[in-house]
Amino acid sequence: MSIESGEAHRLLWQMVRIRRFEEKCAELYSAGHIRGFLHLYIGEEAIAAGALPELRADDSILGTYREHGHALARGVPAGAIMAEMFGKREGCSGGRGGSMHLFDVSRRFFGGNAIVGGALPLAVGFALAEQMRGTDRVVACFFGEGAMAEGEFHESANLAALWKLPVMFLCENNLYAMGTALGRSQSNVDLCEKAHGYGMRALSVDGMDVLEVRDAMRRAVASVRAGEGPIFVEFRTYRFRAHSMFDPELYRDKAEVAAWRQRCPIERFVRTALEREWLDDAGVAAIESEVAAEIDEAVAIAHAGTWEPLEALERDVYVRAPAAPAARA
Amino acid sequence: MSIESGEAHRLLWQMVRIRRFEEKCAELYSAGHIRGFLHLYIGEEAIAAGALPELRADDSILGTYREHGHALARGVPAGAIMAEMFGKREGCSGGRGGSMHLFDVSRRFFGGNAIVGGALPLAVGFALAEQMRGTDRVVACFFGEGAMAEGEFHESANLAALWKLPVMFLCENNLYAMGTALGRSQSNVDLCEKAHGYGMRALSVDGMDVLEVRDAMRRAVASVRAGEGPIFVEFRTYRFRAHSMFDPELYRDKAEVAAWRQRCPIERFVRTALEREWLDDAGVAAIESEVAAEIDEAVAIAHAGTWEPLEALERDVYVRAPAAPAARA
Amino acid sequence: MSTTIRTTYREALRMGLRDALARDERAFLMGEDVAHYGGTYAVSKSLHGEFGEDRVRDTPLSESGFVGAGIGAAMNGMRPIVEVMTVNFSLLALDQIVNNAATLRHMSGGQIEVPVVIRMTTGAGRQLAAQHSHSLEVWYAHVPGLRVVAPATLADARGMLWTALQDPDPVVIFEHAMLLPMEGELDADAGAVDIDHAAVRRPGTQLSLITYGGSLHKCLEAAEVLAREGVDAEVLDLRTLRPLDVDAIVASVTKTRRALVVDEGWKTCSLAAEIMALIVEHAFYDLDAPLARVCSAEVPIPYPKHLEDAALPQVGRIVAAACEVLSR
Amino acid sequence: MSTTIRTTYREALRMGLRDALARDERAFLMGEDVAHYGGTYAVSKSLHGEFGEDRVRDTPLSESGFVGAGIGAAMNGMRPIVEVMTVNFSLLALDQIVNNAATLRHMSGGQIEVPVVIRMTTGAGRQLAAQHSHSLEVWYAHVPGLRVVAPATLADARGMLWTALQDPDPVVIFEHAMLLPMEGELDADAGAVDIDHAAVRRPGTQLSLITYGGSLHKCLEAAEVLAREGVDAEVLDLRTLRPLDVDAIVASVTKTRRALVVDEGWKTCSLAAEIMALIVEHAFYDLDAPLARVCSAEVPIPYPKHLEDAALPQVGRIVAAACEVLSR
Ligand SMILES: Cc1ncc(C[n+]2csc(CCOP(=O)(O)OP(=O)(O)O)c2C)c(N)n1
Ligand SMILES: Cc1ncc(C[n+]2csc(CCOP(=O)(O)OP(=O)(O)O)c2C)c(N)n1
Ligand SMILES: [Mg+2]
Ligand SMILES: [Mg+2]
Repeated sequence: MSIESGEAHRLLWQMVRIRRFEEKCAELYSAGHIRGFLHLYIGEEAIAAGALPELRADDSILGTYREHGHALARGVPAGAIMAEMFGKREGCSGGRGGSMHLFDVSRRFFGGNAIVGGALPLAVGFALAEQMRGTDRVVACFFGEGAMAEGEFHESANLAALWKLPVMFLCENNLYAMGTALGRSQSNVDLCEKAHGYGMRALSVDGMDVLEVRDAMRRAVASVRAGEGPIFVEFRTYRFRAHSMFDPELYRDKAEVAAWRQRCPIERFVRTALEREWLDDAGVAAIESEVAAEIDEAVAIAHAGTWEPLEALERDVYVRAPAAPAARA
Repeated sequence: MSIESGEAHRLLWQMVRIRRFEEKCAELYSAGHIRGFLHLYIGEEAIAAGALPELRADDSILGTYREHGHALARGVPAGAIMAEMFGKREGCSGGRGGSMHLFDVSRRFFGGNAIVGGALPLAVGFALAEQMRGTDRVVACFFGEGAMAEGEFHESANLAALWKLPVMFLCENNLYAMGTALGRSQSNVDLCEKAHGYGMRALSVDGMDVLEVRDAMRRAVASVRAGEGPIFVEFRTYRFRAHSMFDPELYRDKAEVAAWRQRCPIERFVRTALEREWLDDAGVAAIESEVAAEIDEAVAIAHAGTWEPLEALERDVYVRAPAAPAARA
Repeated sequence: MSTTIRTTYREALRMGLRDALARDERAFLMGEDVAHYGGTYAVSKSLHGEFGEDRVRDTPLSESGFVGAGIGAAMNGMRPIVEVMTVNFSLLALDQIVNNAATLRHMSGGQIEVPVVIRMTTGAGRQLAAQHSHSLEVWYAHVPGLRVVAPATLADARGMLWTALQDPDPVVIFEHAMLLPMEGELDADAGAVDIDHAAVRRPGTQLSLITYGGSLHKCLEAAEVLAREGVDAEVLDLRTLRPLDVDAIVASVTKTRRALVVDEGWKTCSLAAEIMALIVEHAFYDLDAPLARVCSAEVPIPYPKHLEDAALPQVGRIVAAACEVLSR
Repeated sequence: MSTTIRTTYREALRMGLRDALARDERAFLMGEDVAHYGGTYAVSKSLHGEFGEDRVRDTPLSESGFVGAGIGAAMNGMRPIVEVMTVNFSLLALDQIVNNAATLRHMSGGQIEVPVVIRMTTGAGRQLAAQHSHSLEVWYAHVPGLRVVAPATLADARGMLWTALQDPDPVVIFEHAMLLPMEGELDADAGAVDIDHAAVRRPGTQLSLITYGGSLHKCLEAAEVLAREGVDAEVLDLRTLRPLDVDAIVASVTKTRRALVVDEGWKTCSLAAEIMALIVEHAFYDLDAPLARVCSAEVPIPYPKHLEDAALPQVGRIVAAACEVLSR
């Protein structure tokens, strides 16, 4: 694994940003500023941080309800994301979506889908549009391993492979779908073998190693961009926190969680970076304080944000507003 | 391939029955006695004729809208089937279903489903019920290769394999789904490989050879009954006729059809049976006339059948009929 | 003066498709058997020869997958026309239509546009039995974010697609299977039609027959029968099922003071119920008699002709119900 | 005399499940995260410990697959209770529910029985935004062959499942998410309840508030407010959404002569519209004022609390609408 000057810094910075941002979210959830469902990405940061920089500005990204990390790594401003979680109009979805529905079309972040598997057919369509226009843009679709049981995964994988579309199926296999362990939801836990059933190229990557993620993603993007058709990538990972803020975590051992925490992508990368002298302690500390400042600012933006007026409730349902019935005496 | 005395006769008789029955259906369709959609099985008879005798009376069968052959081979009386196609109350579904919806619960024929893939989840549930009760009954579900693109196939295959249910996924691969050739609907045309993606056992069989069908089915049934979990069987076959009575057949070459017709399962079996002296010419002729008589009788039953009175229209929607609102002055 | 041509509803639909594909290179047609088979109902016949397999694209049997792909392609700048073979199979695609197509604009704060058109055949009448005879327009008409239209004339069959494709929001078009062979005259240069307003297909003064789609022609026939009995019925074709043209409904009922709604959907929770509710909300004091509706019987549509006929709205039932509303 | 216990709607649902599993060995509960996770809404918590993983069975994320499997198991002699986590995800299973569960008895000429119970959480109010806040009861209430019930009280939460399991036909149970923590008294020996009839939850003489599910309690509160203003409102809890108890609706309206329907579904083509249509059909001449409805705003439900509140029926809006009906 080669690493250019500055890249180690950027990778660590991104992971730390995501981690600290989400820790703050958890706090703000408890304080009642964030509501609804909140799904934390903590433990999985290496994937978003390693994968997203490999995409171009004109590529498209689709994700799930566990998408704060992807939005941040794509460059959606932390303040806009935090304001969205507060439900403020300054949020990246105008406050309408909340944590599960982050969007930023200017960055081609087609974000947050809260229906498991629901973004997969969309990604196929995005890629079909690129293919029909003859561009070399790719479409990256993130989803959890739980989504692979859904019929929509199957239909999308087949369509993409059949039509050789430039779509990347990026599976974040954190071993659980809510409380359901992979082995209790999939008859075959070798996810790459499933992809092969569609004649799709597939690879499996250590999702706790940001450099491995980066390298695999780089190669995968290049091949898709070169017209080799869709690819399936499994990122083996783990979420350190509960599924959502409501989850009592009855379904997994504390010991299992602890073991995975040993593989924390941030600590691991810090160790490597210090060992190899890509970074020094001061550099790491600087990242932490830079991130802390950014997050403070994001929270301030969110607090300072404004509420959409009630009159706007019915806006943006249609572009051409339906005519209201004429008033009658 | 061994064949017991009488079995050759039964196999040929069943195939001829199906063929002649359907030829008659086509005629009666043109004459306007049969209406709606009519999907003929002609060319594929070896599958139903070879496979169904391998099931026990207490096993369950589910199929598609192309299920006349299966119903006949399961022992549903030809008269009841024909009457059903006429829409008469003497039909096996009381006339309500027509060609696409043949049912005979007394023979555990849960028949005709006109939603492609729609019976697959049901079959999983049938098998789950057997497993929970601890029986050794199996569930046989027939479907076309076109159904394998549906999400419901994927979900059903995974559930069956995950829970090791006694269900047989019996795929009649006649190479076309309406006008869509397999290669234009599946990224991977090796259907068994798809089954392997679920960790499911799979085999592929020449569906034009009734003995091969019988043998494969015998082994497959035995393994499922023995608790080895679900199995996928591909029967390679071809429909000689149009998809339905509306199909102008623009999508395939006459030469291709002609080539497959050379492999007619009936002619082929007759040749073998005569060669090996399982049957003689007189025996074959006797089958034809026996079948002709049966079909004449079936048509007579259908003609003689009665129409359900209009008052019965709303019957059988619920068992406990909803109370009609009280009449008011 | 414009010349007219003699044609059918099926051909008018095909002209609409051809127009669309010729006019806008972002447009493409996608669905099961739209290309090589020639379209289940022969609507798209020959188009893949004219425009190529890329733009008239057969899909596998994957309703959720290819409808979702159409939505995604629309989000990414294309103008997909997705054909779901029939409304019966659209149940498999409802998640995509409701949770994505209808929702994304609002949920993204107005950022995302979904200019997809989804066409599907609807209705019963050909003895296709319980799984192939639904009229679920009302379900779609319930969903904010969708426009829903139902062409019942040749001009609408040809022109609604054009207008729908210009709409930046998702539009669902319901084409009634029984209308396909319907013949009539059509302006040779017929083009886009308004999809915001209902249309009075027969003016009248004593009773409003309010309907849409396949039932329009039954209502027109019923109005003829009623005319012979001295009743002057107006026939209002809703055309657009969402958003409903409340003003047109109210205007008609205010004039006639009596209304009968005819809708091929099952009666309970039907679109007819919504029309009745709207009239009660907006024109209660203008009514001289209770409103009534003729809908389909509440059964999975049975196969035999006599039962299918009995299950569906028919001219006789419409006339009888009209007479009741008129207390005659 | 029967003793009562203090409990919650959530626990009452769990008691109902426990009863069912204990009473009938053919019964089993199946759905996403019903076992190890303890149920998304903690309804089935601890049951898999009591009854084993076979009978409280986690499924993969495969709504169509496992709902269909429940239907198949019911056809084959079991009494499955299928939990669809929320109604939002049931869109993925509609094909199985409509084309199979609702249809098979009729289409098979009465041979096939589908005694499945499908439970799902419904409703908004927890800021879960556009894809998790649907109230699609009206879609299910449209389908012949289904029974649809909506428990709004502890007794119904506990007892409707029992009755539903005795029904030879498919029953869909809608449990409103906002009611789960609701506390109250319940008969210690509460059991099966009738699922054929609506219930007057508050008798009154001047106005009928007709509602169901999560909106019942808002209506009861509104009735209290109205009472303070001297209006005696009746509150009718529909309980069963299909088949509707027309007689109870008509009886109430005939007495009060005015009605307001409150329904958390989107307004257009709502269940509220059907209630209004029924009243117009059956009690038009008994009405002293136009009917009215309070429904959800026609938007995908937005995330922020103030907008979500504004989108949903609220006590204030109900009272205001009631005053309009009463012309006060
Ligand atoms: C269609 C659908 N079914 C169920 C749910 C409820 N749900 C939300 S997240 C989730 C688990 C998804 O697991 P996975 O795909 O592995 O993603 P992860 O949460 O682990 O990132 C479930 C069941 C949903 N949102 N959509
Ligand atoms: C869900 C659904 N989509 C589309 C159809 C229309 N349709 C009926 S049969 C058929 C082709 C099915 O092909 P296959 O599964 O290979 O079976 P075959 O007809 O070849 O026996 C299609 C598209 C349907 N009935 N159901
Ligand atoms: Mg997961
Ligand atoms: Mg086929």
